[in-house]
Amino acid sequence: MAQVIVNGIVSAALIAPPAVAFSMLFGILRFPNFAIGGYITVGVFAAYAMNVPLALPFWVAALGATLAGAVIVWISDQIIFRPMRTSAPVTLLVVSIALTFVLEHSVRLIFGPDVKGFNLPLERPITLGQIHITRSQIHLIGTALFIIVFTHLLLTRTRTGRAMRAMADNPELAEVRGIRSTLIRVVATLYCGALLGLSGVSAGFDLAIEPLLGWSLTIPIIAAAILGGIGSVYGAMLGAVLVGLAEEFSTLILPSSYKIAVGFGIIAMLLLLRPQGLLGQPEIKK
Amino acid sequence: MSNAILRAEGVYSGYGRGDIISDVNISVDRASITTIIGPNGAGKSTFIKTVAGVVRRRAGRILIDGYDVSGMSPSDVSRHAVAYVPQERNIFRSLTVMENLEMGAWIEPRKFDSRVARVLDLFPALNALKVVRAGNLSGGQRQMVAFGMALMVEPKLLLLDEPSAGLSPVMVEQMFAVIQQVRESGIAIMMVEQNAIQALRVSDVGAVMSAGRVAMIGSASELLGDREVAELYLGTRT
Amino acid sequence: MILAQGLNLQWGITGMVNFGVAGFYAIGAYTGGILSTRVGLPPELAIVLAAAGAGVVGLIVSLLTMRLREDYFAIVTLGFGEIVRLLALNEDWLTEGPRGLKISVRPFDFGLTNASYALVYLGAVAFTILIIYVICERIRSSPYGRVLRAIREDDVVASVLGKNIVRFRVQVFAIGSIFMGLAGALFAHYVQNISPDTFMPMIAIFIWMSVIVGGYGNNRGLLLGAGIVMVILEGSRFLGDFVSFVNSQQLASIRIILIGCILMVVLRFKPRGLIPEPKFSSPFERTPD
Amino acid sequence: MDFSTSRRRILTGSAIAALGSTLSPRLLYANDAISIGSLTPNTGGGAPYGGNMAAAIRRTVDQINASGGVLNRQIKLTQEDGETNPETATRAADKLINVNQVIAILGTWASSVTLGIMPKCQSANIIQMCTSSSDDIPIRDTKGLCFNFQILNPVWGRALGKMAIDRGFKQFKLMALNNDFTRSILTGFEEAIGPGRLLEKPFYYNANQASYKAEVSRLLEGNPDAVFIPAYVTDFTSVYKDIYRAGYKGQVITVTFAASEPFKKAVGAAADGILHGFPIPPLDSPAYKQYLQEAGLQDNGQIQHPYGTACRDQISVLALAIEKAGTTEAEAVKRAIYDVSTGPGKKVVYNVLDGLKALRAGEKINYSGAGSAVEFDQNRQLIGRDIQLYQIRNGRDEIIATLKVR
Repeated sequence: MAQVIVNGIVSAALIAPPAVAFSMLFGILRFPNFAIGGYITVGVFAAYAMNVPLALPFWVAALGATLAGAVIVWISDQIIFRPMRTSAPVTLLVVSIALTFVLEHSVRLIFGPDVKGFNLPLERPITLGQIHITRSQIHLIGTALFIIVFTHLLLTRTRTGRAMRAMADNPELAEVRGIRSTLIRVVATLYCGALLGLSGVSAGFDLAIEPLLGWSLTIPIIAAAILGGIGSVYGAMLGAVLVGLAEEFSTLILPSSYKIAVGFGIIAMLLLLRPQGLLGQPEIKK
Repeated sequence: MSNAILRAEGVYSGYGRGDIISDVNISVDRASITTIIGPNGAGKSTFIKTVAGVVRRRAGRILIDGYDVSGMSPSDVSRHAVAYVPQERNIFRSLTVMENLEMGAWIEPRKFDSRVARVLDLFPALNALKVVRAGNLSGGQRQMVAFGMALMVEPKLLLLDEPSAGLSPVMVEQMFAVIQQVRESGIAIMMVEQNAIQALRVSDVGAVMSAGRVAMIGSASELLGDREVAELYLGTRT
Repeated sequence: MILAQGLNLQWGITGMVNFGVAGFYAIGAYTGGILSTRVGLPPELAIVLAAAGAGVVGLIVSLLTMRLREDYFAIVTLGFGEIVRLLALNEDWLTEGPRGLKISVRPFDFGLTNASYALVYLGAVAFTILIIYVICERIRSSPYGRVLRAIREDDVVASVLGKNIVRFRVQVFAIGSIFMGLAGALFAHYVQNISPDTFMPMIAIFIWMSVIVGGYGNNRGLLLGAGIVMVILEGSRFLGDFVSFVNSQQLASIRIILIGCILMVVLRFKPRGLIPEPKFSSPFERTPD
Repeated sequence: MDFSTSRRRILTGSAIAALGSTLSPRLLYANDAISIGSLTPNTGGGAPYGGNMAAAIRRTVDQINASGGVLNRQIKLTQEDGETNPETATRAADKLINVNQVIAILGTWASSVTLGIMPKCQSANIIQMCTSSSDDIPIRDTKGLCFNFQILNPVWGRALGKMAIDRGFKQFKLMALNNDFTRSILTGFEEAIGPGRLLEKPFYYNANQASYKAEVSRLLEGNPDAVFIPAYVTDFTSVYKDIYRAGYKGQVITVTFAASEPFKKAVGAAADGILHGFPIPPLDSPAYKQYLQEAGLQDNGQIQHPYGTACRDQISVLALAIEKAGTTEAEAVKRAIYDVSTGPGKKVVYNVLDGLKALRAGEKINYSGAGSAVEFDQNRQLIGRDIQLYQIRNGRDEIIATLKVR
């Protein structure tokens, strides 16, 4: 039982940072960007390319993935989403799914479909009573916590961060007060891209590196973000923990082949019962 | 230059098909209060939004302090010392009161400290609420935040869309008192108001809009005294 | 194609975004297949019942989700489609799980040879499409249809008009679901072998492409859109016949990249589709109110 | 999409065919050439194999054409991607049959695809050659047109189960990827070990999950001696990482394609100790050595291109059978397939060119392939393949035992 909780938390560490990024992107770009899966895939393969074929140290590769993520999110926003910003959110949603196809299959075209791994040995766990956890899983959790706290500080302690929140909260008013949306957009896409690139590294580390990796993470990530309430950093973290635990615990009740449905189930229930999420603010009714 | 802070010349604008306002000509003097009244759908709010740059102007010119701002984005218009307070969604609900005020001084962050002191002077109630999320405030407190944030711009022209909407009668009194105080400090105000009589009482100039055009413009006292206006728009009988 | 019509009715006309197309399609296919093969009903009857079944499920889903914002609605319906697929995959006793349900009976079978059977089937399907096309056009141009489009344009306007939005939406969603179920049942009896893999969310994307490319709220544009999408999907297969310097695996990736790019370009530059719906201002432009 | 399946075939298909014939001179002599199609899993679950399957077919066709073709006619090969998805595959098969007018479709891999296109092939009298192992294949193939170059799953699973018991494991837990293929291997394994050795009912998991930890925890509960996990390489990689990280010290058993080279590269030294088994190509057969050469591979003692080799055999046997039959008519080719591949007392050939030469010289031949000896039973299934059990040691597969299936 204790092990199930640990597993849930490790899964949560994997999906929390991208959930934060999804949530922020949703706030600033104002549509659910399904391309997060594609961005994560780009991140993990950037890291792989540097770590294995180029034989660079793992931390350099992780840094490179972070950069690659930032650049790809920024570029795709510049050439695709920004020119379309007046379109309906649903149109953008469809476009983001198309973009996922393009990104994942471009990666596949370059690297081939085989599974890959980083140049890091697999570890045996540290055993504490009934619980097994590996050193690197602890690092994974640590990194996720660091990212959450860092993002929170960024959003509350810096001027640009506060402006990002203002824009996510009320874009028209932000514009009226002189906040230039273009600039905030650039900062937000770069930062979220960096988070997604880094998430790719964690995912490639925990799972198997292959082009469809990002797609398999998309639903839990979105579930966590919606669960936590769009725009809330700690909400996304809490959402990730709950989604992680729900998926792990579900296998005690349901056949494990239904696990994928759990994420969707959470999203549906929540949207129906409490659309603003657990820590989100309710929307103003006109 | 003239004494006008705002001059609108032959302005047309609207959403989608068709114009909502057409050929609007209004000029607002420095440190004056202008109130626009008129029936629902007359285009009052649209006109204010057009001045703020929120709604795109289709024809005509809008001059702020002699500069042509027509066609500029809202964030560029705001750089000409114009502060617009929408009727709804006029605060950042998830930000604290202080953060809201900070957004008001976004363009000139270095003047934040001096301005914030003046705004808190004007709305002493906000002192105790500095770190409270604006979304958790009462209606009257929110209106103070919205107003305060606009003043943080240190505007030459303040555009108010229904500032008294949803406030209790006591609060409405206070709001108009504050508006007069603001005018004393040299800021011109143009507002749209349903509370026409009260608004006109504090105003210098009144304009009546109807069907997208300015039907009548004159001194506020003139409008208050006009029988036709009173019957049609003020809901009073003389 | 029928799917696209159903979707067009739902989205194009009322602005509801259903990403669960694959789910309704699967319900239709499995219901039809199970009724005709397992229960032994005449296949024609099974197809009708399958359509009705999908309609009922559509009714329930829409009643539950009607109040959601459109992008949330899209996510929920996407989830619905996945859950249907998982049910088909895991409930072996009903659907034979991953090995797929084989359908031994054929509708409209009068002891014909294979080639002419295909033609008869094609004829039957074409006839169905014609009927559905007529129904859709009717709905679109009826006062009812105008209300639906008013709903799409603006929730507030419609409610001011005093129409019962929720009821209309639910009805339309159910009708659309019926069409999707019908499509599924017809498909199942045509290929005679259905498995859960057939109903990946990918389908929704292709159907979406048809609707979007053709121009939404527009039944004629839809025919064109479906045609174009099919040409792209199938035509890109022929690429390999002409381009020999890439292996077939790379080609497969290139195909999907191409499809994604085309979709993005169309949405970017022709957001209202190739044949825009006549006499309506673009609802894609958000009024800055 | 339903309608499109049929209508597209007629409308789009013919439109593009018309377009194609004006653009491509190759289609102009289509009447003269023998048209053959391949439908390999270039994307989707079979993606790790599809590439070299398609390439093997292409290479062999090129060899045949370079040496003058079959029946003095060139072979026109059209290659499609089945995407390991029956729906796409059905549409692609439609195109192959109606537009390219193929006489045979080779290279289907997933059972769902082979079975999915079967109704179409049956009604058009098209020969199918596959490496699929669902026991439904011979049952649904009522016209006797589908030749299977893989042994059936339960046979394979039983063999592995038997080998596991031989190695002395007492308690097992079983988990499979939720897919017809891996599930029926699991069923065979379960039969072989019997209920007494099973700690818990076997269960299934889905691919493309964000985490497999819950499944792994459940699998390892009770600390069984050995766990058996038939899976594909992508999900097995994720699953195995979690097994290792959960500190499991028992024996992990799987199927060889899950523990393939990419897997070993991805998990590194941690892969040591895994047992895996597979129906193997005859490693010492000349045909297998020739295949390695053709594909430009080094003989490293490991199994390479398990399905690519079978695809070489498919196209070779088909070409030989056409030559033997003297026609492309399905009934005659079907009989000739037995003639050139099965039965004793004939000249054994290891590649298609030698075979064609021998046939033209009037000899009786028996093709022995790179993937198997290619001997069919009356259900068009392979009579047998060797199954080999390996253990990964120092990142390499070492042979532990070999079992002849018969």
